[in-house]
Amino acid sequence: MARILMKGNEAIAEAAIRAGATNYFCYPITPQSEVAEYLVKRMPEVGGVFLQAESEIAVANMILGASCTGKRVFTSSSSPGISLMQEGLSYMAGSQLPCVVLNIVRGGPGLGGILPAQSDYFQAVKGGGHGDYRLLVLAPSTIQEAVDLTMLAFHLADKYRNPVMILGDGMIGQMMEPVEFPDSYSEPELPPKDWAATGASDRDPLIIRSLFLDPTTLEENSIILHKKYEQAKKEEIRFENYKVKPSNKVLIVSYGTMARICQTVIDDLEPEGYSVGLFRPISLFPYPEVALRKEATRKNIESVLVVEMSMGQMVEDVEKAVAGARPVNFFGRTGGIVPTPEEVKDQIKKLIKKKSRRGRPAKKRK
Amino acid sequence: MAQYEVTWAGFGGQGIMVAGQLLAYTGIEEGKQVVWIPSYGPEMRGGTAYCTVVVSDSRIGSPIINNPRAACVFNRPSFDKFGPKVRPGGLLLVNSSLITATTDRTDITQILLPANRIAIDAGSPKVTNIVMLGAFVGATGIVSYNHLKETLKVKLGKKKGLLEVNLKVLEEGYNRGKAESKGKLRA
Amino acid sequence: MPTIAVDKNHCKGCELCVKSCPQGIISLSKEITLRGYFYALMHDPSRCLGCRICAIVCPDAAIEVNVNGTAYSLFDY
Amino acid sequence: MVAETLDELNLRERTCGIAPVGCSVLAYNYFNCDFLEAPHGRAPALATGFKRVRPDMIVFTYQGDGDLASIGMAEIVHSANRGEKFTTIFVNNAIYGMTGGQMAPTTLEGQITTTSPIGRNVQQTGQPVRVAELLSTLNTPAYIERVAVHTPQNIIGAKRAIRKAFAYQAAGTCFSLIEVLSTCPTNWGLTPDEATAWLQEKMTPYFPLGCFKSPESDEDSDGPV
Repeated sequence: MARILMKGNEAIAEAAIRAGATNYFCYPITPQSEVAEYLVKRMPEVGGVFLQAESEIAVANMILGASCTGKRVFTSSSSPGISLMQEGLSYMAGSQLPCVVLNIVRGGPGLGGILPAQSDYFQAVKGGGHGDYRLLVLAPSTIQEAVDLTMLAFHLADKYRNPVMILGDGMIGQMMEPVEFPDSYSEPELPPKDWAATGASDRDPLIIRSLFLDPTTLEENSIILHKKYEQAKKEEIRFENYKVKPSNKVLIVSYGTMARICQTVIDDLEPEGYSVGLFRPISLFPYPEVALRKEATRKNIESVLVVEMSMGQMVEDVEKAVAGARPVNFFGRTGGIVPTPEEVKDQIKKLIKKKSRRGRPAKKRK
Repeated sequence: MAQYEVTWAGFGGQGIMVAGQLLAYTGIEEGKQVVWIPSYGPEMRGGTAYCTVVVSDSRIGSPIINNPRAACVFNRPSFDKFGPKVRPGGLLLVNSSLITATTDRTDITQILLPANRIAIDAGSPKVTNIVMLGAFVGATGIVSYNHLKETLKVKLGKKKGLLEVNLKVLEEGYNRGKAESKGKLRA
Repeated sequence: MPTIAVDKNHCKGCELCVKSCPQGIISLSKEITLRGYFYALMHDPSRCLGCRICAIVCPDAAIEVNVNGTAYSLFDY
Repeated sequence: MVAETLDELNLRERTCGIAPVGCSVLAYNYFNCDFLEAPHGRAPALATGFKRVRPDMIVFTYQGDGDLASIGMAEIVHSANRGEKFTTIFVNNAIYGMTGGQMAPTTLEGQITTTSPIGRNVQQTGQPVRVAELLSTLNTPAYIERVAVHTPQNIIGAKRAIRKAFAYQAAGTCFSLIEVLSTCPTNWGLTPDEATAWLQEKMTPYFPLGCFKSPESDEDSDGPV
């Protein structure tokens, strides 16, 4: 299929349909309303369900209900709306139900702003709602990747029977880039959905629930969930290296839109004689800890720089991965302000200067 | 040409976004990488609306461009905002129908184009953006004129009458842009 | 003689005053403001009745009506 | 208009407005009194909390139709039913304005919005919600009136209603709500003049103007004052 120019929000919506998610529930919020506006036209063409609910709380519970049928369900929102959905997401994780949620992150806390941010990292990666559960979180950095990851997300949701979140930001949602959809969509085979409520005609009635009053049963349920997350940590690690090589003095760690800005930084610094690499986590949960530690502890790496559109959230996971082997620095802007390549360049130059000053006496000792 | 960035800016309703999109579509037709980013937000109606288009032969890194190689400004607030941001050696294309000011920068090329006037004379004030688009491509040659014409036919071809006006002003803009730049901005 | 003053920074040229003026003496300016609007303008001040309907319908409270030395920026019925 | 009323009744300095999300979110830029910002739909809950703690203050919420009739339906119904002593100005323009013109609960049958591109289908989305009627079925609220702001006469009527609501609140009467039918030319895709006509022709037949409940007309309605 030819490359077509699409807005991120619309491309993700189309990808959901291609992945067979023909059940969509929503509530309007900037900057992701285009998803709903696209799907309201597209769903009738594929015989799907489109419903605008009265609130995000209702949306989350509508997808909970719809997911119980065993069909693929999808919703999209932005930060304040996602906060309202946490109840439903916790219930879905507890009841082992799949769904895909798109979060086009905007600045927070509270009503915040509507410009791009990455300040929902903790909420997405560490839980968000109550209880012992995780979301699988994927963070695209281009529209094409957003399309690919959206389609993957539906597979992972079914594979793990767990909610999956696509963590984008306002830039991913609003930007237009050429995308290519595969002519036909195929994915690895999944086990039959024998857990779906389809009517107890030829089997015993089943109950889809997250209430386990007996503590032993509840613990068992949590252990089942935990095992799934451990499995995901083995099988679903995704990341990308950009210009990572032995000569690197600084390793940047960044995801989503921010990682692209860091790519430009690295390209610009190369002719000036600075060797910098980029490690870009694509799966934020499970986090590519082992791979990151390997790259960050290469012989020449003097320090690690985490760049985020937040006051510093993912940096905690990087610190955990690097575990003190290298100094971890942080640079971030927030509130909808996106760090410019120039700002990041300055940070790197400062780091390298500081390091070489400290490094000189060490050399003499040799 | 490695990478070229151009910001389109003006009032909401001047067709800024469309002009940028047409350029992006044409870039795709030529097999290039493109990014189109709008300004979005609670911009007041009548305030500045702008979008940036990046056209490149290779993978595009940062979609955020602070200092573009060119700016096409349709009104005074845009002129004030983006005029100083154009990278040295770049192009500032000014809609002189609405902007009486000129830049005192000597490190960039400035082209003054009475786009509204040309559009009204051609029969529709709504095609101001196409005049500017034609002139931009004429001056820079980022995409080929023929491909741009094809894009217009595909994207704006539904209204036959308007398409003719569009093609007419596109050509006029293109020729003026080409003549004014004297070929020195060719990428 | 009554007069009206339009706050150019608040007027967004919606024409509601133009349509509602019983004397039909308000029209839009030929030039645009910095914000890109044609603003409301009284073109025949001699016929203004000082009825203040323009100020009442103005959604942006941008019109002040001056009748016999008393300025009504809003209305008080 | 609300601001004028507060000035006229000399209430400004002890007033606190509450704006939730929607077209009204930036309302505080237009007022000269204290303002709180509520999460989407929750303004009546904030107002309840505030007024219960400071009964001497004048409290009003300024809410749009997506906010009040959709996500905040529970809050408004329960606040009204408890007879909370604040005033709600409910602006009904039959659409979500802030997010770019999506269908609202008050969107009319057949009306085109970005999430009902072929017109609202009442088979699938239900009939538009009539908030003034709905709340006036409750026994508690004191004063409920629907007004419009599309003609000079109506604007004057609206002003009168708003003034009454604040006067009642100042006198200690319980919950009051003024539903204001308003235009949204941008998202309706009409000129301001056409929008005025549309409001008259389409909205007023479905959303009849008038007073649904007032302390004078209904002695029983005054709830736990």
